[in-house]
Amino acid sequence: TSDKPGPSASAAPAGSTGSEDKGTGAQSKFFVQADYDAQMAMRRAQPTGSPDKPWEQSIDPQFVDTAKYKKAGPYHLCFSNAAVNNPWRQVGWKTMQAEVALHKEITKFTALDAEGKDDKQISDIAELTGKGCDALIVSPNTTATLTPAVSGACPKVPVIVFDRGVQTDCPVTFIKPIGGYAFGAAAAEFLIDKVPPGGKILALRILPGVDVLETRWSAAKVAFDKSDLKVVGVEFTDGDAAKTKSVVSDYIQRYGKIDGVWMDAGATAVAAVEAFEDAGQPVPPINGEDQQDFLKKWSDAKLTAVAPTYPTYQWRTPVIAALKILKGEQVPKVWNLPQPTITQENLATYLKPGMPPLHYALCGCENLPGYPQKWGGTS
Amino acid sequence: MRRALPIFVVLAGLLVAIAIANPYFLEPPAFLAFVKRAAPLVILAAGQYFVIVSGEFDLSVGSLITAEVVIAARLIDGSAAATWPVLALLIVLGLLTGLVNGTVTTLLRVPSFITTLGMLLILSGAIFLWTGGAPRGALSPQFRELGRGSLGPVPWSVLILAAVAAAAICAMRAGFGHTLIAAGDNDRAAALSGVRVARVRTVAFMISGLSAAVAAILLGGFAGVSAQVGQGLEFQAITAVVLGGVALGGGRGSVVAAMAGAFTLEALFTLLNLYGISGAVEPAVQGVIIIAAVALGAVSLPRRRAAAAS
Amino acid sequence: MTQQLKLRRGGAEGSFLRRLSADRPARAVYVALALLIVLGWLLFALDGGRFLSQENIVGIQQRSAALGIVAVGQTLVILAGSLDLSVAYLISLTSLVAAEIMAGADGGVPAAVAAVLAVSATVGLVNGLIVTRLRVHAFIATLGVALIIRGALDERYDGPAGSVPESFQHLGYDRIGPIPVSALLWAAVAASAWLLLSRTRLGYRIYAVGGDAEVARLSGVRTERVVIAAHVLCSVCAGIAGLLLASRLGAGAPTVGTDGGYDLESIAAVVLGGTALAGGRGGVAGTVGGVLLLAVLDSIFNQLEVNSFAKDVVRGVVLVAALAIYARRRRTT
Amino acid sequence: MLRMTGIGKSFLGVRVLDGVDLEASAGEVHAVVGENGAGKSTLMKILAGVHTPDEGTIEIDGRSVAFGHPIEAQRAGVAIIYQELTLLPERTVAENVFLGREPVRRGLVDRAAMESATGELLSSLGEESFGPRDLVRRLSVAQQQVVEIAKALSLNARIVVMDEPTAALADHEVELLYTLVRRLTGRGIAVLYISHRLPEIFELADRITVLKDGARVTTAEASSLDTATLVRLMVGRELDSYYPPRAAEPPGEVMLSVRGGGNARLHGIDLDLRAGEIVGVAGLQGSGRTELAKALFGAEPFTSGEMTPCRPRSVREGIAAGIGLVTEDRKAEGLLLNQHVRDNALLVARAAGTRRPGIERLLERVRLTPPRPTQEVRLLSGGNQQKVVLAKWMTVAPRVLLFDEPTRGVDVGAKAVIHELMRELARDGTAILMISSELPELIGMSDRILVLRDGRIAGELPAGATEEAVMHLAAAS
Ligand SMILES: Nc1ncnc2c1ncn2[C@@H]1O[C@H](COP(=O)(O)OP(=O)(O)OP(=O)(O)O)[C@@H](O)[C@H]1O
Ligand SMILES: Nc1ncnc2c1ncn2[C@@H]1O[C@H](COP(=O)(O)OP(=O)(O)OP(=O)(O)O)[C@@H](O)[C@H]1O
Ligand SMILES: [Mg+2]
Ligand SMILES: [Mg+2]
Repeated sequence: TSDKPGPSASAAPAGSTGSEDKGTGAQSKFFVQADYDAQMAMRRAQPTGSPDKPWEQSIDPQFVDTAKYKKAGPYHLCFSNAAVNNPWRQVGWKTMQAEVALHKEITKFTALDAEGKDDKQISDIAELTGKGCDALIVSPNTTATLTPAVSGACPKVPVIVFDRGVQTDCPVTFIKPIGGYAFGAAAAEFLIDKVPPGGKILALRILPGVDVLETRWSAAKVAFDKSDLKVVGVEFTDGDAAKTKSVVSDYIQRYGKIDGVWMDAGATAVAAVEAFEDAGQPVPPINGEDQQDFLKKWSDAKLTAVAPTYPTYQWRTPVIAALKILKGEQVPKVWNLPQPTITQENLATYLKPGMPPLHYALCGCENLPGYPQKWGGTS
Repeated sequence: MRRALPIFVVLAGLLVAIAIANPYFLEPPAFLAFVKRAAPLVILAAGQYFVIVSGEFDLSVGSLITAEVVIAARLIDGSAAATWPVLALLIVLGLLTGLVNGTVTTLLRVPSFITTLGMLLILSGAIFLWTGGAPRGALSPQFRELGRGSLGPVPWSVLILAAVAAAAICAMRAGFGHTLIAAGDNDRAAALSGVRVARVRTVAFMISGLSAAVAAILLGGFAGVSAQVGQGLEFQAITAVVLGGVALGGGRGSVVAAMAGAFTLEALFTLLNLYGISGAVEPAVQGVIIIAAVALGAVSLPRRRAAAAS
Repeated sequence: MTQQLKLRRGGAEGSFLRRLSADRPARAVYVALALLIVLGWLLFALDGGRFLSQENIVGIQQRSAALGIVAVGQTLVILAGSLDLSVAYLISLTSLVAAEIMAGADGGVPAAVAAVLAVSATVGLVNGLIVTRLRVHAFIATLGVALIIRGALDERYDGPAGSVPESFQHLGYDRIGPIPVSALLWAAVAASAWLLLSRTRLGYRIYAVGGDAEVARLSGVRTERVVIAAHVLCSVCAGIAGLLLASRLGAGAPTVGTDGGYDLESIAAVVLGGTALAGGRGGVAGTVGGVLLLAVLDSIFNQLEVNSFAKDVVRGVVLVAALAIYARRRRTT
Repeated sequence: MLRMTGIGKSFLGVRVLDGVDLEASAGEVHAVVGENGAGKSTLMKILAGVHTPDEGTIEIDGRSVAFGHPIEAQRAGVAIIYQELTLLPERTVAENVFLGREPVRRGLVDRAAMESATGELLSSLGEESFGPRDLVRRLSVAQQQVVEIAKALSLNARIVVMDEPTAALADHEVELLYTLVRRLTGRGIAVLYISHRLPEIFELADRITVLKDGARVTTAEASSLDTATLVRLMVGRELDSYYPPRAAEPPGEVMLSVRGGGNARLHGIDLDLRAGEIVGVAGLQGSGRTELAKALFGAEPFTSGEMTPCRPRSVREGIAAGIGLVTEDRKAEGLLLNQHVRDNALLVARAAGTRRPGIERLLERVRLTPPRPTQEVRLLSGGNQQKVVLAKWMTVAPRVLLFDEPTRGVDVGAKAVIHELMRELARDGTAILMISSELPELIGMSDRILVLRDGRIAGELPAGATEEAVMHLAAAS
């Protein structure tokens, strides 16, 4: 006997673009021109569906038939979660649980947390496929390494993958926002627009080698290479606020003035802003993410800022998709969710006093039962 | 003191190297900024020194720091009025954690490596169980002042560091310090000479917890709430203490040297950054230097002993 | 002298039985394991599941195999009075070495296995040399080596790399009846280590050096060689775990070791099994029990869908409580 | 058979051995004597491959050898019983005996062969109280010494070194050892024998080499020397009388008294200690002498009975009640080896939180040589270490001071100093209890002697009692 999944297609990411020296370094191994082009196109495309429910919208959907999965309720949904080890996943996980609670036909919801361990998630998926689930939702910890496990589950149960993908198209649907290129490009374009030519940009990244983050930077690199800005530094911060602050202070000290800050994730944006404040300098144009602490800082300190997002409302979609599949309704093969950008104009709508500082504004959870207490907020 | 000499030579060398790369470094503002940045680790190393010299380990300080910052944020929730009571609570919590570590280690005879590893798991689990996985609330500006602000040109953290250093040196000069080292050198002999070994060790753990609380206040103040403020700090603190020539296993080394070890580590990070060695190579360089420094310390130890004996 | 010393004498019971019962903490961990299984069975029954179902048993074995292999290696170094904090990064490194050399081709498997063994043995040798020749405390030495490996990983790899041929994935996924191949691999590693410790000179000397290095040296044991050998064996175990993980992941991953927390968890499993952290006392049987205990605990947590924070709290409490009980037993006997 | 010539060795720049020659021929017992720190053990450790000499040569059977590791010396036929016990408490007797040389069959250790060989060795030593499978942890110190001897014998060596093998043995066990040594020499084995107990030397040795300050003073036929000459050679001066005179005045008030004291190992202990008096305690190994001292001190308290001024339940209570204990095992229980003399001497005062006396005067008073407070204690000789332990207690001026084997492993010169100090303390009004396995010392120093047997006081003897009387009480069944 073997629990081994079937063969998996592994696509090596490739591609690079030449660049004259803009200080941005070599292009990432993860850069794929076709994906980049597709995401750039999607940013301009109009999503289908009701704008009130962005988590049900999709861009350029190619529907697949799901009649073969149709069965009568009640349903037992299963979920293999990569981890709940950061605020983004926390907000998302709570949102997903609230979504599940909305549907009476889901009588059982089994979720296993892999705690960020690939090997545990492989075992978890194997365990869940043996538990009689009607549909399996997977949020993979890493793309390549979870592929065999997902391929193994596909023949036994309809699989819905979201957030990170897997290198097989056996899941019924793959749900994601537009993607990392769109995030990185939005922030870079904002800086190119706001920072005067020749301005010095500091790029802050969390870690090398994480696909979703690599794509963000590679899109920004493409944009900066075409601009007349100078990227004076690309630094890794480990997502640590203290380190971020130190790095930014060092750059202010070394270059006297920094004209713009690009970030691949917003968690440490406030620390970067504070570094300028502590140095007694005006805060230059900067990007963050949709976390409350940054939005509040933005509004309080009247920053020139922008916040591209990687919306947490995508955690609602897999549950909705699972029910659609089990009811035999069509779902997009790749479910591209809209990925809004918070700008000065719409900042007020996303600023939610009473929510915790690390809460993500685009949780799509405001109308879910239990809001805001379940998300740690006060009304 | 003589034993601690090498670390000061290394530290001076690193500072000179930094100054060569960045001439402004030795000017007061830049140097104070460096000391300010180093302050939390130095304080933590001072606390860890007490535990190590008494013959134990404290692996729980990193997650204690995270827990303290997260607790502070949730309890203060941006309110100025809550700041001082919460600060007091954080101190009490640090002491209490140390008390539990110390009691379990000394009375239940669990090796401190395991006691504090368990405490690490318990603290990091419990704190997020309480807040539902991510920090909530916010630190007040008053709280942040200690880590961010300054008194005239001198940052508060530098002043606090100076006070902590003075207190640590006094504690080691006092009878307590001597009995602590006695317990670390030979706990049976110390006990048979009337030293309350369990008590002084427990106090050492409490000092370590206290230092973690102070470091948490400074780190939270410096950079704000985050779920990973304390990550890896326990290993950095132990590394710093060992760099300072303090023997793991207890009984040997000075607190000043331990703090110098922390400064050295911080200077090393700064230097690596300055020379553009960051990202991938950084940990490797760090690893080589730590092994080399400790190995050299071990090799040159006999010569120093001979010098002391002649 | 005979009349005044009323010693409790061992008598002439079979030596095997005597040795098993001399290894008291190991027995304690199996008692705890049995109790936990009963508890798990009850909880599952209340929940409408079956604890001793095939899936669950397979799951427990799959979950514990990699940690189990590392922990067996860790037992050897801890018994020798040392410690290895570099195993987690080494696992990542070897998983990558394996997957990259295999590059999806069946032909690459022998070369990859050889390379992994060579790389891990080298790392073990370096650890051992730093600990013995440079006299750096194992805690610092292996932490430093871990940082160096981490640097190499960060420098070279941005994410999962290489790929493992299908034939090699049998190791990670196949099973013979209810027993996964990976569990058999673990059993083989544990059995070899047990044989090594209880029946070979090296094993005897590992206990001797861990018990008192000076005494061992004065008795004519080349202590440095023993410590180095223990480190090499421990690293080789980590390498084997890296191979196993590569076969499960289908690729090598630069974070698989650290994400799994194999450094501290393996130490936790070893001490849970009753091996003294100071060295010289304990054994592989206890470690196997310790790993199984953690795995069963995990399986129960999974069934109850306890969140990972609560798990950490329980693990921490179990660890400290177990060691407190061992310490008590040692004092009263 | 063995010839060591011009052996020199320095530790950390301190010259410990300086051009020492030593030889031994087959069937001879060659004793090496000298004060603490004279370099006896170091010389033997060089022979055993523990240390490498800085200069000099070693020849065995005319072939020059150089040992880099103890195993090489073993292979060349040198066996050594170290001064310190070198056993693993968590392993069995057999495993200890064959440590480093386990017999193998088809690659695996042959337990059966190992155990039967150990069993034979033990019975050849007349040892029946324990077997090859017992854990060493469960053996008494004397039994462990037997294991050490078995270990050395198992090597089938041609040169056997015994570094103070009798320090932990009781008298009748010492007799057994003598027989054994004679049996070895009978087989043509050369025995190098080190002891501070001079009667033993004269009993056994054919030749005697005297070391002083790392250099050889002389080598002579044992029959050509007498005790006084030997002591003069060792110390470099005449030691007129072994023991300082007893106090002239009768003992003063009762400083400590016990009625019916008992615990797990002790039963119905009645005793009074008076100011100015030295009370000796005799008994066989395991008779409970150490337990008695620890019970009086509060380290392993009495659980029943009455004691004045108070019955201490902990060490601190004992110290608070004015009781001090000079422990049997200096290194494990008495000293902080890595700390300075000063920190050791002041430890009790610091722990008790009392005022600290001037350290220099104190070190002079205990005649520490040189009286330097900043020396690390582990670098001191055994005698000097013991003086530091004494200084430690003198800082708090205890009413009662308990001495457990105060001169074990201490050379004659330092012994005399310690004896004088004990007398001085008694004269100043301290009550002293002294445990010693050396009966001449006990008889020479004590104002009266209590004899322990099986945890009970078997009887009391006045000053000047004979050794026979003491032994009779101690061993009577
Ligand atoms: N490993 C060592 N490192 C440093 N000094 C040492 C070492 N071993 C011995 N010494 C010193 O060498 C000198 C000789 O010591 P050794 O043990 O040979 O004396 P000994 O004659 O055996 O004395 P004792 O009668 O007390 O056993 C002493 O001053 C001792 O402190
Ligand atoms: N019946 C016994 N079984 C096991 N161990 C024993 C027994 N009797 C004594 N011992 C051990 O032997 C050692 C010597 O015992 P104890 O200290 O009471 O003797 P003592 O009279 O003080 O002799 P000494 O001071 O010469 O060692 C102790 O470690 C004790 O635990
Ligand atoms: Mg000696
Ligand atoms: Mg005794």
